[in-house]
Amino acid sequence: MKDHLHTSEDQLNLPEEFSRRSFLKLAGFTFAGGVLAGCQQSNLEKAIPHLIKPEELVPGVPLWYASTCAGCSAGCGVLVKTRDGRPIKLEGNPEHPISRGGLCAVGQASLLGLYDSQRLGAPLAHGKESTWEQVDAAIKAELEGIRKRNGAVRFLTGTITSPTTNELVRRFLSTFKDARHVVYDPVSSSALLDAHERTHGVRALPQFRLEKATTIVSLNADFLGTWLSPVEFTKAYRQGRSLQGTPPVFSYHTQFESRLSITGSNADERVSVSPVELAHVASRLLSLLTERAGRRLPVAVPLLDERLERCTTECVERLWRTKGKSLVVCGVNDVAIQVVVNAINEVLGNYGSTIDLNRSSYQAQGNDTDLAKLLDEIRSGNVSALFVDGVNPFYDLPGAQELAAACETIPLPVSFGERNDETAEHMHYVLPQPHELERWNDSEAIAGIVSLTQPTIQPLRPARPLMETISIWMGTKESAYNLIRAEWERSIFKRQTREQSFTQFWNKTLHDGFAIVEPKRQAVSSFNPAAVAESLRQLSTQSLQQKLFVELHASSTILDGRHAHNAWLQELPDPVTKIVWDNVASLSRKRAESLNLHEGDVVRLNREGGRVIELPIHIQQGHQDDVISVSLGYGRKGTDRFHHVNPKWLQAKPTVEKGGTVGTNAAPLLEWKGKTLSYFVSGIEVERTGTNRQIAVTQEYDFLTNPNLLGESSGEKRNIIQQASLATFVANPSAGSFPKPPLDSLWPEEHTYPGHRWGMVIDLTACTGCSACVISCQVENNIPVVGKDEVARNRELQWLRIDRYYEEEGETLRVAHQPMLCQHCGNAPCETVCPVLATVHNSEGLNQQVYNRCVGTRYCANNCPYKVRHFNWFQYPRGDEIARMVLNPDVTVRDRGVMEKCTFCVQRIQLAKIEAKNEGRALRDGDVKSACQQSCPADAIIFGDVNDPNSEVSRKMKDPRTYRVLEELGVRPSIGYMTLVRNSDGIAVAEGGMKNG
Amino acid sequence: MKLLNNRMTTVVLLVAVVLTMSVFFTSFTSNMRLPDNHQGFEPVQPIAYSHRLHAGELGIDCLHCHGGAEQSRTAGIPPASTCMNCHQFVTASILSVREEDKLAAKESRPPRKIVSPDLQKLYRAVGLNEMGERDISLTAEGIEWIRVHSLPSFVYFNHSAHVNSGVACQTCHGNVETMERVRQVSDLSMGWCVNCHRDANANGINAKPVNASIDCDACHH
Amino acid sequence: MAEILSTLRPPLVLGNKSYADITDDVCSALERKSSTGWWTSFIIAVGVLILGAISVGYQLVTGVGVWGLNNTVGWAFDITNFVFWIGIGHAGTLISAILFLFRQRWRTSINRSAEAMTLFAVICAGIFPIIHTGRPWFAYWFIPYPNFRGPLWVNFRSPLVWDMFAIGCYLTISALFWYVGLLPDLATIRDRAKTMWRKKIFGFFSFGWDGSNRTWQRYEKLYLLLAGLATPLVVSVHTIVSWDFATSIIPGWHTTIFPPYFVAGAVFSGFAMVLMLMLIVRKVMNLEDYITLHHIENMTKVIIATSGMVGLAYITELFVAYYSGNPYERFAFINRALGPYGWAYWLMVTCNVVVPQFFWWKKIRRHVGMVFILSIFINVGMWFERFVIIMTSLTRDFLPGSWSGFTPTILDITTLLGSFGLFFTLFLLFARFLPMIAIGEVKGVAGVKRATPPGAVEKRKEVAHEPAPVG
Amino acid sequence: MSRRLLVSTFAHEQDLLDATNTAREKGYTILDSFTPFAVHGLDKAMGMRPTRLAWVTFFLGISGAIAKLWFQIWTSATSWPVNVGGKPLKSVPAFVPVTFEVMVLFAGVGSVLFFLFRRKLWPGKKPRFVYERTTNDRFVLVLVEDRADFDVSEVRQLFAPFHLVNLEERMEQES
Repeated sequence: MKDHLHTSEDQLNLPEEFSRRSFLKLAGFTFAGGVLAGCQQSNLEKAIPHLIKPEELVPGVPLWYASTCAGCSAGCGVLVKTRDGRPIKLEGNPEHPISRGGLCAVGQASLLGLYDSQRLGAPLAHGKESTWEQVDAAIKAELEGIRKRNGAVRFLTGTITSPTTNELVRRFLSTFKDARHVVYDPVSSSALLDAHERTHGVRALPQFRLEKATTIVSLNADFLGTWLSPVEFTKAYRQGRSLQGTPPVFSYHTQFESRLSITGSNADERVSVSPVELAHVASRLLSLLTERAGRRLPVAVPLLDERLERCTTECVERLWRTKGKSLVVCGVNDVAIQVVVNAINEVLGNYGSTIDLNRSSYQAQGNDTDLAKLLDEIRSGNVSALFVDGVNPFYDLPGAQELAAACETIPLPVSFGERNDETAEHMHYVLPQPHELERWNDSEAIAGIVSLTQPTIQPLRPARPLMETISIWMGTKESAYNLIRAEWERSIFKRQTREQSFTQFWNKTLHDGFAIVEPKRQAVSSFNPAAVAESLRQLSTQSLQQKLFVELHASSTILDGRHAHNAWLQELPDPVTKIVWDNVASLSRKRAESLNLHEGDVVRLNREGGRVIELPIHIQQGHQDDVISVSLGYGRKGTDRFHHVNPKWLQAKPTVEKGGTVGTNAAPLLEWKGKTLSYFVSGIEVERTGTNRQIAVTQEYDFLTNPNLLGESSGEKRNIIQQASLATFVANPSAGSFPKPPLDSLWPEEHTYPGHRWGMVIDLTACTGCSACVISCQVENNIPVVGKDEVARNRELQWLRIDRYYEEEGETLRVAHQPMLCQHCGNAPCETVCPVLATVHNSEGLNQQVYNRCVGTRYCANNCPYKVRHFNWFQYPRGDEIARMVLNPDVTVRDRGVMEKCTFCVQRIQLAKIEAKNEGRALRDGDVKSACQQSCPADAIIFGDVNDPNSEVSRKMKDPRTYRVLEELGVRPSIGYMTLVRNSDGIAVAEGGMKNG
Repeated sequence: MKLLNNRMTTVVLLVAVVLTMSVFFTSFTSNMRLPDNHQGFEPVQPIAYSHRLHAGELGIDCLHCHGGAEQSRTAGIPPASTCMNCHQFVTASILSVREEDKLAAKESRPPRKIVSPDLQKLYRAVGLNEMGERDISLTAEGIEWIRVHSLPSFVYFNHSAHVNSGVACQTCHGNVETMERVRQVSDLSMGWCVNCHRDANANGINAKPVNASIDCDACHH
Repeated sequence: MAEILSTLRPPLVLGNKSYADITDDVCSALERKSSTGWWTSFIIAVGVLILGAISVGYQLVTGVGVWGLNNTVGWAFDITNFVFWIGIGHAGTLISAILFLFRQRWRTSINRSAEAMTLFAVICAGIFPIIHTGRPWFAYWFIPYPNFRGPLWVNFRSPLVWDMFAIGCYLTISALFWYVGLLPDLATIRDRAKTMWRKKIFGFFSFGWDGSNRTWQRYEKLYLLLAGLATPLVVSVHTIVSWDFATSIIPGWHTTIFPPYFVAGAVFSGFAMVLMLMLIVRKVMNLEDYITLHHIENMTKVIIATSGMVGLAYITELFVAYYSGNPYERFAFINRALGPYGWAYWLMVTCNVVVPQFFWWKKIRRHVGMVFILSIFINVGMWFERFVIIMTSLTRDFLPGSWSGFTPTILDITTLLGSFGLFFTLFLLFARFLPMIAIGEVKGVAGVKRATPPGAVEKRKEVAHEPAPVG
Repeated sequence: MSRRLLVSTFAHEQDLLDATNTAREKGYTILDSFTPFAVHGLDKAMGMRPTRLAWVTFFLGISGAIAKLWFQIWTSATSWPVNVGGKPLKSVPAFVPVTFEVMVLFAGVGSVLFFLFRRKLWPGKKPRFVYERTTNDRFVLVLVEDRADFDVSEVRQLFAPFHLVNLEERMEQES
């Protein structure tokens, strides 16, 4: 495998885009300079071929490698597209059982991390660059000493899904008397595991099978956003909500939550509750269900207020009706609630059907109890060696300062990581880790689903994976490749029977990227009701009287902060708030008014113990009044690297001040509730600072209804999103359709599309707004990052945006996500007005944008009813040479002053057509997948040839749900949208639409 | 007479103006070149590789070295290893070898190995010594060929599409097999591409009907 | 000529001048040293021009992003200025051409400077379509010239191409019209020139004009023809400019009323600008006898009329929007009046509809100061009219998700100022070096009495400086 | 051959008009008259034919329009037909504005050039007739002394009532 990756260094350090970037302007000026250009070539292009040409590698032809995504610990399968020896795109592996072809925004964007020139280039010893030999020698010596005096060795990591690494760590630690492997997740699900330890006697994270559930009740679990394994869940969620078949199998999803999450925005019924209410709702659900089951609870559960009582009883009805096919999940890191939730699922008999404890998940293994214990040990100073890998405790744990101080006493603190982060800077030794695309690795994210990670590029940094380091310290100098092979031969190979020889098994796995084997057996004991009683007692003690909470949650783009150095994700609008480059304190309008705060006012959140953070506030629809929610992951050290991510000019504001950070770290507010980390923090006082900070959002008006005279959104409603309730849909498949206006043309139909005609259908019922498509498009099409200031000026460049609309009807808030991209109109208004024929129609119905012909009058953008055209207002910086290696060589890098927009990934169309031609066959449906379609975890986007009657897209085009946005304008868009159907009976969403003249 | 003269002068003036304009225009269309029109570009390469010899006399197929042209966007410059396939044996022109043999025969000694100066460069490039023998101390350094045919970065020309639909290499590159040093024959202007496509659509390639797109995004994306 | 002499109408030229006086009055202005007044205003104008030039230069180097534009609002100050200046230009052509066709003799004393104003306004306007592009160095692609790209032509369906032709043609024709009118006067200056270089320069530019009646005959015809061509041209130009918006699809732009509405507005603003200039000129160049209150009054009357048309257009727009039943159109106008840019809308209405009503009072019509101030208001109003049209329609069109706002940057403002700098610089230079008043035409309408001195005496006086018979 | 000319100067257009009329009645050959501005009726008085400039303008305009309309149709429908916004290749209505502009341009520029050409005026040309005040306040009538019995005094008598300012004889320049 390795020698496939042999690539001449020159090619890596000399991206052709480099010259490409400077081209347009240069040409421009010489053109302007006149016609008297000489004969000889101005700057000679030196081309250097491979010296020894590996058979597979043809320059200019992409190679694909199956691998595993390391964006988070969910372990999705990816296909890595490499061109001329460098990865340029990650796409979901359709065969992979976890992600099934989907890949979230984080996964897509993790590619950029590879080309981060700020990754460590050499091991650090006491803050100074050193060599591996010296570092190894020093550490080994230290370890010897520790081994002799039986010092305590602690290995602190995040969730590690790699069986090999885990095994190696175990072996390594076993060579010490007092050694422990402590695992924690910065955004912890520990309570969920602990709860199962109490109720089922095994500390495991079950695998939730949303596809099997017809009733889903989520208590603050953002499973479509960031919770555990979003892609897997989204796929399953979609599967359980299909409109095919009569009657359609379409789950009913109730979301009890305190802030508006992506999951909540997709729920059929959304109940906003305060944390305390949440606890009580849980117990109430349990008590009502046990009553239904004809049993009684040992503890009396208090009644809820009228609103919640109604919701819960309805909820219980549904759950009971569908027991065995229902699922209750809870995202609160509180053992008591989790135990109660387990009890609920037990009563409903969901264990074994929608909850799988035998094929349990390893996607989150954090154990807060262990962590707490370790922290005590550190404070009391009896840890002699601390190894930190994959986590950043001095950043993502509360009270980082005193922790750091305590660490001074540790004789041997070592950290493994990509950069010199908050933790690393307190360590004696920092050992750089390679990027996942540079290394060998393996993963078992769900018991029995093992996948491999293989290097797809020659390492850009001389880093060394953890497993190799350990093996060196243990005296066996094995390469990661051998270690993994060995481990697989030892343990994993035996857990399957299909393949006879290990080599076959290995090669097949390597090719497919994954293999399915027997899960490790674990002793799951039957449900233990004893735990429930005292959990209920605990919950009932919580007083229902109102008080202010701060909810801390993972950022939906940079998660717990591990991706804070990723410009793509920093500029990816949050699917709900649409905020970029910042974290905010979100609160309800009511609360904001009571505090007399306005959008962007900076507040100080004081927590006793002098833990203070300052944040601008953001007024958020559907937010619970007693909760202020703050996203974790921001305020990472070194993010002032983005100071100049936006273009420099007279009135430009830097994205982040020099020495500052992007956003603010909210971790100091976290609090220990006993032995678990709590993400609901009470006892916070809010203080106005009087200052105001601009928040950069990509959507400024959030409603489908016109603003009325006072600017409130109570005006006429616009026909943009067709909506229907499941009930009305079942009655009439074209329910909620807008009036179809007569579309007569003054012109004769002169232009026919005899060959292909490309079209797209976007299913609004499927789309969750997760924004994976946005990043996928950005990577595929070389879309630059423009920085906070430019976004604030509404100059973001992402070709695909997701419009998020709110509809408020009294209590209930309805949210609709609508991906909006170039509609490739048949009668494109942009084309008629372009003076220089820079945007015209092609013979396959594409609306072409020819960058090199564009003069930049912006007339086309003005005349675009969808406003999906984006202009290069400046020469947007594209980072250093290394960062530029990520550019897709098949797509022109646009220069300043030209218009750009979605091209339906025309480069893919062209290549697919050429391939077909070369193989002498016709193009098949599915040969061309647009980047957005490929990555969509919800399969909401279908792209293809509308002229081909058998293509999926042409079938969808005929679907009664399909409509076109702004059809009445007669521009004949090539993109069809499918009615957004919600499993909410008889909601008159379709009515009240406007009649179009 | 005065009046007459005036008319004369005006006429003369007009004629002069018309002439100069037409001259300018013709010159503009004929030999004035736009920037990036490198027609006739013929750089000196680091190794004086002769296409005339290899492709012409020896009749080696273009695709033998530029195999990429069949499968890829780029035809590709062959790696030095491709050269070495033959040149690990062939170290000099047959004539000079014969010379050496004669000389050796005269001096009654075994003939020495002759290595032509350009092949010495090749050997150095792949990390052998001048005589083409292994030498651990040397490292491969590659050959910095100078690119002759280059298109603007916003143009995507795909070799495989053209080669596979029967376009002869010579159509664009001229009779390379007759060139000692490769020269850019066509002007590679957009008009040149488009008009060839139009022609192909009208008359097909070698009488075989083809669909040569003249959509912008066939080349610009 | 009788009707001019009749006492029913006030004389067009006051202080019963002789032909020589007229010549002297107009030409002496050019032969005197420039007044300090002229110098100060010139220095200010050039200063502002330089400011503008710097900001445009900076913009060309850095990118259009230095303006406050964004992805939703692709045009703002740039095109506003463009339309504004084109509009200004129109009054000049109207005065010189249309009034000529209608035999409005009072035009003669203002048409020269009005035409000059047209020329300079069109120059100011013409700059913006070029610099507003992202890559101005490719602006020449607007021109359909033979090329090596296939050949690749331009899109004759694009209003921007129409614009280019319209402005080009308009500039050329106005320039010709202006220069043809200038010919006899240049000859006059040449003939009375004292200094060597004056003789040479004006000799060169007067094309050897000698006042032969055979020339005059064709000249008159030519002038009439040019007037006849310029009249539909001026209407077509602003019609086409209005089509930039009217042929688009955006609510508030896509409306058939625009051509007449824009033309009326253009004349309206143009006259206001002419008034401003004339009021300054007649003071600075003391031409009160030629540009009389009578002229000023006439122009204010035109302003009342055009203001009425503009006002009517505003009301019609609102009604049509309501009556169309098209929700987007309807909202566009609600938003125009009550949305975030409502203030601009009401400013516009006040300046363009309310303010001109003052001209119903003769006192105000004949009060130089008042007229000056009111015409400034009108110009402000007309600039905002274009701003409102562009801004309100672009910021909030079809999909609420794409709505946005616009805040000008420093460079937006300096560029706008710069265009004024350019305009006044050019006009001041014109006032300094060329006759502000069409001497020939004014003589034609001055109504000079037939002189009756005893021929002999007259003759003897003449002989004194009679040139020696040639030949 | 060179002719003798009689140059008579007046101070008011009315005098010139009357003088010219009488001169024509008396059958004198009028070469030309020179005035500071266009004196109405003078053409008739001198018995000149009306100019045909209008026709030139007309034909130039028409030809410009036709040429441009053809060019637009040719470029967008023949030379390189492109599908622009689904509009037909020959979207004639859209071609009207430019056609009109070019028509005006041709007509305008054409007639000016034609005028200059016919009257033999060009930059830097020396004026044919030099009498410094004809561009200021003098009105000049030039008669040709082509008759054998041409008598200057007779003409002076004739013009006396018209406030004759000056009378002098000149030779027409040779060249």
